[in-house]
Amino acid sequence: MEELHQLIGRICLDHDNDEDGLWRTLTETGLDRAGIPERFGGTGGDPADALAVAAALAEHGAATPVADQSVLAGWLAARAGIRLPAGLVVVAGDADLRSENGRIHGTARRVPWASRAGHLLVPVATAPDRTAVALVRVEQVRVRPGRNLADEPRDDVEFVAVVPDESRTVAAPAHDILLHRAALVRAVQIAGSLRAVLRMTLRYSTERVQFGRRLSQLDVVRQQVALMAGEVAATSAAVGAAIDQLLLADDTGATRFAVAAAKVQAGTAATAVARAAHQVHGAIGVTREYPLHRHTRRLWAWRDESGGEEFWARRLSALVHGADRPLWETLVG
Amino acid sequence: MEELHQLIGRICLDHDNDEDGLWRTLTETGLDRAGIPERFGGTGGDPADALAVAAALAEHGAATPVADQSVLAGWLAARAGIRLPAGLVVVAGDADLRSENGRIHGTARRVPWASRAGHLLVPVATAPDRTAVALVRVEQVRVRPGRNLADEPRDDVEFVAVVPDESRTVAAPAHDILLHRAALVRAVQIAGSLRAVLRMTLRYSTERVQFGRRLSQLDVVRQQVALMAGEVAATSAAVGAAIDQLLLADDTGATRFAVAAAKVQAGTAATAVARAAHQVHGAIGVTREYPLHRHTRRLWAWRDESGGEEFWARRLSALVHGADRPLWETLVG
Amino acid sequence: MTTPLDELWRPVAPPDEQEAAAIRAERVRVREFLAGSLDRGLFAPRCDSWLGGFSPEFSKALAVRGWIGMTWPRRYGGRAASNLLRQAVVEELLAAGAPVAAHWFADRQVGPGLLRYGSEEQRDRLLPAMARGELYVAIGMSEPDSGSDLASVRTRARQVAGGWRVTGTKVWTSHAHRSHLMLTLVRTAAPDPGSRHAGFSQLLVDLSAPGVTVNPIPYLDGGHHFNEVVLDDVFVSDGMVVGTPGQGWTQVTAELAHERSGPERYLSTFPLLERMSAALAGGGDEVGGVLGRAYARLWVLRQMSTGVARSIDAGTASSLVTALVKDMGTRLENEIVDEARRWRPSAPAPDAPDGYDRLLAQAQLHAPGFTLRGGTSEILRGLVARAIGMR
Amino acid sequence: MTTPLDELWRPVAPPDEQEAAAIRAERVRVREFLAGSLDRGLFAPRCDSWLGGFSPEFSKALAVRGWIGMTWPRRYGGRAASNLLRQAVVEELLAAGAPVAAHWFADRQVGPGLLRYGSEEQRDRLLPAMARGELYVAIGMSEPDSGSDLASVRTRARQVAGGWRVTGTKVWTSHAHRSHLMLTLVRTAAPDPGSRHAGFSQLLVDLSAPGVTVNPIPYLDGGHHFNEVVLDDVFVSDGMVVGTPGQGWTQVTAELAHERSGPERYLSTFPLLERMSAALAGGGDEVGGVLGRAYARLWVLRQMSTGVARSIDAGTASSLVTALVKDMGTRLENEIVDEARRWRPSAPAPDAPDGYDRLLAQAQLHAPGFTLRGGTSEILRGLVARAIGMR
Repeated sequence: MEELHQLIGRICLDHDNDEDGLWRTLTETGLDRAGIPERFGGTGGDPADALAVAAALAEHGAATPVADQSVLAGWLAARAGIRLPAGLVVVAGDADLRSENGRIHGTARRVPWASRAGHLLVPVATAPDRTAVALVRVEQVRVRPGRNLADEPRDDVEFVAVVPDESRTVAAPAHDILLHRAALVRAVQIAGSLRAVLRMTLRYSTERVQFGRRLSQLDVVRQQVALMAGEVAATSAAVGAAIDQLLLADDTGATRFAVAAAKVQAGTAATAVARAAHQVHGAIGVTREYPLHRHTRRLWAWRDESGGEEFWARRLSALVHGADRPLWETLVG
Repeated sequence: MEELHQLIGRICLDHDNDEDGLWRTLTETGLDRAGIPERFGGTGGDPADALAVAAALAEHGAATPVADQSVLAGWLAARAGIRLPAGLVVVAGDADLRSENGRIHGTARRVPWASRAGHLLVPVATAPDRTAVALVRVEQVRVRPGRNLADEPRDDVEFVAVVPDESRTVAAPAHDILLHRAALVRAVQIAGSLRAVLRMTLRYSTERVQFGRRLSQLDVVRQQVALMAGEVAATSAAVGAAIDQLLLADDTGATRFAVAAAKVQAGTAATAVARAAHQVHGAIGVTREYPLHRHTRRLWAWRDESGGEEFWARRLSALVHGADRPLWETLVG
Repeated sequence: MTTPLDELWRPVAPPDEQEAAAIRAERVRVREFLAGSLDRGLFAPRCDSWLGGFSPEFSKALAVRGWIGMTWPRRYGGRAASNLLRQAVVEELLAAGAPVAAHWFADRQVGPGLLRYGSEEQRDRLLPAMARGELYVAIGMSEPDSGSDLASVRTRARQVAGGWRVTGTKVWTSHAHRSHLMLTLVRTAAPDPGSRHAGFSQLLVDLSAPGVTVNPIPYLDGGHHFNEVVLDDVFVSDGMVVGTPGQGWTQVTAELAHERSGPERYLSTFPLLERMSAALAGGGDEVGGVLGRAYARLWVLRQMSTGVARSIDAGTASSLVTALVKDMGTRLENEIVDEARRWRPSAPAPDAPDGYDRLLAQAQLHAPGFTLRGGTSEILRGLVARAIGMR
Repeated sequence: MTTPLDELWRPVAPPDEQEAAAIRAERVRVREFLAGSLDRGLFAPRCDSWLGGFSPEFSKALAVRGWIGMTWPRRYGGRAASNLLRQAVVEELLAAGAPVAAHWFADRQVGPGLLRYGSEEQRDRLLPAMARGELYVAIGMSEPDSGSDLASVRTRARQVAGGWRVTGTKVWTSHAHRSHLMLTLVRTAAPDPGSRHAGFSQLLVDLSAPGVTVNPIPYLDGGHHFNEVVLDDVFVSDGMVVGTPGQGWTQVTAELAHERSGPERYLSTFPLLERMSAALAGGGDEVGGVLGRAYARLWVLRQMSTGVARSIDAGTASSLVTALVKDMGTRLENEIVDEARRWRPSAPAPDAPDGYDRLLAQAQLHAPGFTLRGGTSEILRGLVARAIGMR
């Protein structure tokens, strides 16, 4: 993992502020499809590998759709038995989508990176526990570009009687599983980004001198950074535990609990750490030039994506209160 | 006001840890019945006088029923045209109380100081906008003693076919007005107590030496005490504005808004200031001997009495959303 | 026994009925003007409009109605109104998210600064143009390495015939690229190790003068309001020195202290709160409680802030209370952002089709500045601690 | 490149399936025991039961089942269990609000301290009695003027034939009035201005020895668990010195660091959370969100705390992470009190007829201690800042 982290660090450094070049190198190295079995168009490995790539890219502040492809599209394709075509493939899911006589109608809102994709993988519920997974060329749909707070593409995709290139049915309510995976992806990315923010703030505080002392010598700053460290450590621990749980079993109550808790923790930490980091940095931190915003704007965006703290906290509550055992036993798992 | 404050300070000092002596002196000086017109058994003045006495007593950490008598029982008696008998009189109100053929039934819960009272003033709704106010001797009811977090009496009072000594009907839903007055009393007391906690914490921090420095020289402590100062100042301002508003008009929307906002502020401050004060004081602050708990336990109790922050915040929201004008205009009043 | 603490709860008398009625009437005038402007599409309500909403047209329209420089004497184009009345007008404008950035610094601090320290000639020449909403003034205090520590300012002014030559660099200067003058803190004497605060002066630099270069410092979202202003041997005539050379530190400190507790310290996110209030009004008791807490806090801060305005009118203003209002107000501004996110699923984006999401995006992107500008929260609390006697 | 920060997110391998199964089985045993004890009325669940719930009977019942000193070697009455298994047992006991105060300090820190630093004779003699739940040990660290600053401890031990004579006063000593021994930090050499931490030693003082006076320090609600222990020329034999004279500071620091991240740092108010969870379960989505956040935080802290237990077993424990767990855990304990108040009208009182009100009263009255005991939050954050390289 340490080597992977360093490799990705080097790649990101080589392509600083060069999204296209970065994407090219990532596809050439196959890092964009880690964790996807080879027979489905990937480069092999398990979800933990794909998530490690996602975390490292986030930690290096890279703008890339890698995680959305490798962890989400890759998993859905494998689950449905579809081989991913070349180019970028992302999932376009939305409760608004429906299938009529094999044609897809409706609008998927705020689809990550749709405007950059060649193909979309489209899950459409056909029955309460059956999902059709369709592969659609991006030329077949209308994409209205949008963006999140970090200027990453979040595009509305309109389907009008689209006949997919390929469609396979999965015997599961795919939306729900995807939702948990998507939340875990964002939590993992947040964890990576938080680590970068902490490093950056620590470095700044030990270099910046004000009123004749380094910021890192001021007790008030020390307290703030220590609080940040707590949130960062907690998020890393939460995400690590959720991944361990996912590797153990894809879709149990314990996995759902762990993913939900990890996303709540990640969102909570994103808010607190971004605020403290800006407070310690002062004015320099809000400039376009200084790299802090590459992370804090993503933290502000990612905490809301795939369900914010409130959404997942309510799910946790429902898991606890829907279980036939005491709170404590559900918590312990 | 300054002289009143000093007078009460002297009285409290004379009767430190001597509740009975304190009460005797307060009744002898008539301070227990400030703000009640003389013809209703008081010593005259307006509600602001009674509230100033309440604030000063709270600031000096005194355990006394003065405010419950002078501001609440006094106002209700005057409103109903009942002359308060000698001895302690407090209001025993509860939605559970009902009047049948002139006899009172039901239980009033957690009545402040009932077990110390000679008489109870009992408002019972007889119609949506009519309230019977009855004067009842405490021998006529059953009192089950209880206490709040500060060990002040909060007693359940049971009425079984009680025939009051006197009963007068008021053409108003007295409960609601009383509720606002009661909230203002507790907010005023909280404001006084907060001032004492701030003084005490400031003094302690400038005297206590740790790691070779006074606590007041440590930035972390300075930040905490500054935050306390903000909450204390805000609560004093809120309570002052609410009293100004009350003197202007007893029961308008603006008065209700001000009282509700003041109680929300007072409760919020109580929590924050008590926590910070204990944190600055360390272990000495949690001992029975050190006087901090005389205030913090009352703050913890009073914030919940006559409606906590949540209760009054919801009321505020209802006032805003029930008004036929924009939020901003309601806020400005 | 009086202690410094008493300043925290010194009661301020409410305005009398006549003044209260005048304030109500003025509020109504402002509201009518704003409603009309909105109808005619003259502005879109936005968060943080005193920094982000720059509109010379709007400023001139306000000036015509007497809402710029309103506390200044009539002979300088003002209305000799009370600070309390100005406060009411500013509140109305900010609560509506109206674009007031163009004249903001001239109205809030440069004009009052000239009235306190400026020469008669300066007042005569500059204040009327400011009050007409035509003359905009930026503030040049911070420097690349100074941050909150203004005493480390290094921009130097060296005396020459008829004036001064100024060299140095100012940063974080809002709207310098569209302002006419910059009130600039400079060193007019070499640093004195024995007295960190000696040797400073305030000059009004003409931003169109030779030697002035204004470079944008793009904000984190790419927006442009901050600038770096490079002064390369810029000539400033003696007539543009504000106050007494060498007294710059005292002047700046007074300027900062008095401008801390205005409504811009608690209303930057009010347009979001209003939107939230409308969107969530039917959302159940729990959400009602959340909104009610924000209303309560805002109401309290308004009491404190108007109390300061009244005490400025009475000549008894407390820099202790102003620091508290700013600290608490800017915390509330942040809390509103947090609650707005929490209680409604949102996808904030600057160009979101939904107004809630758009206001939330503005508020979040600007939020880091709330607790930094005008003295960081930590510095303010340090001031408070000192003022109440912590040594 | 590795930095001190990496310690913050070093992954800890989860237990293997065999160990996981053993832990699950042990949890079931504890739950069955607790259910039976509750049925028989042996205890009433309470908040902060590790300080407030003193029951020799209950401690002995736990001991019989192997739940005291369980990580200690078998020859001293232990079970040679992993820290992870102990952690699971302690979690179950605290979550149930069971009275574990009597044996608490012996089990948590005195036993492990003796295993690290004690003599073979001490271990042989003392550990089995502790593991039987019969020998209770108080902790004598703080002094009237020392507070968090242990280096200012003034209790002196002077060497005499066969041992030491100890004179001084210890305060905040929980349960000294019903404990047998007190692990006492003393000066065995005069203060050395060059080395603040030199010259300390740890002694086990027999609390029934001549010269020992235990005076209650009533808690703010009148309760009695704190004591002042006055030592007046008390004889302590050489055999009761723990570790090396002069090394007391190192020993105490290690003791504090390792005992910081246990479940008692996040479960003190769990009985209240459980009650709240049951009472508010049907209370709408908003309240569900509030509860869910608390569950999430608790789950996260459990991951961190069990991670520390696993790393202690692996010999790689980080005092950085333990400090963080304590700081975050005790904040959560307080937040639970705040939320419990917020979402249900309450009238908390120690003798309230309603269980929710009663637990809330216990939690609120004990809350001030959460963020003070075992190192204040501010001190912990200072440790964290230093550990991650802030100089």
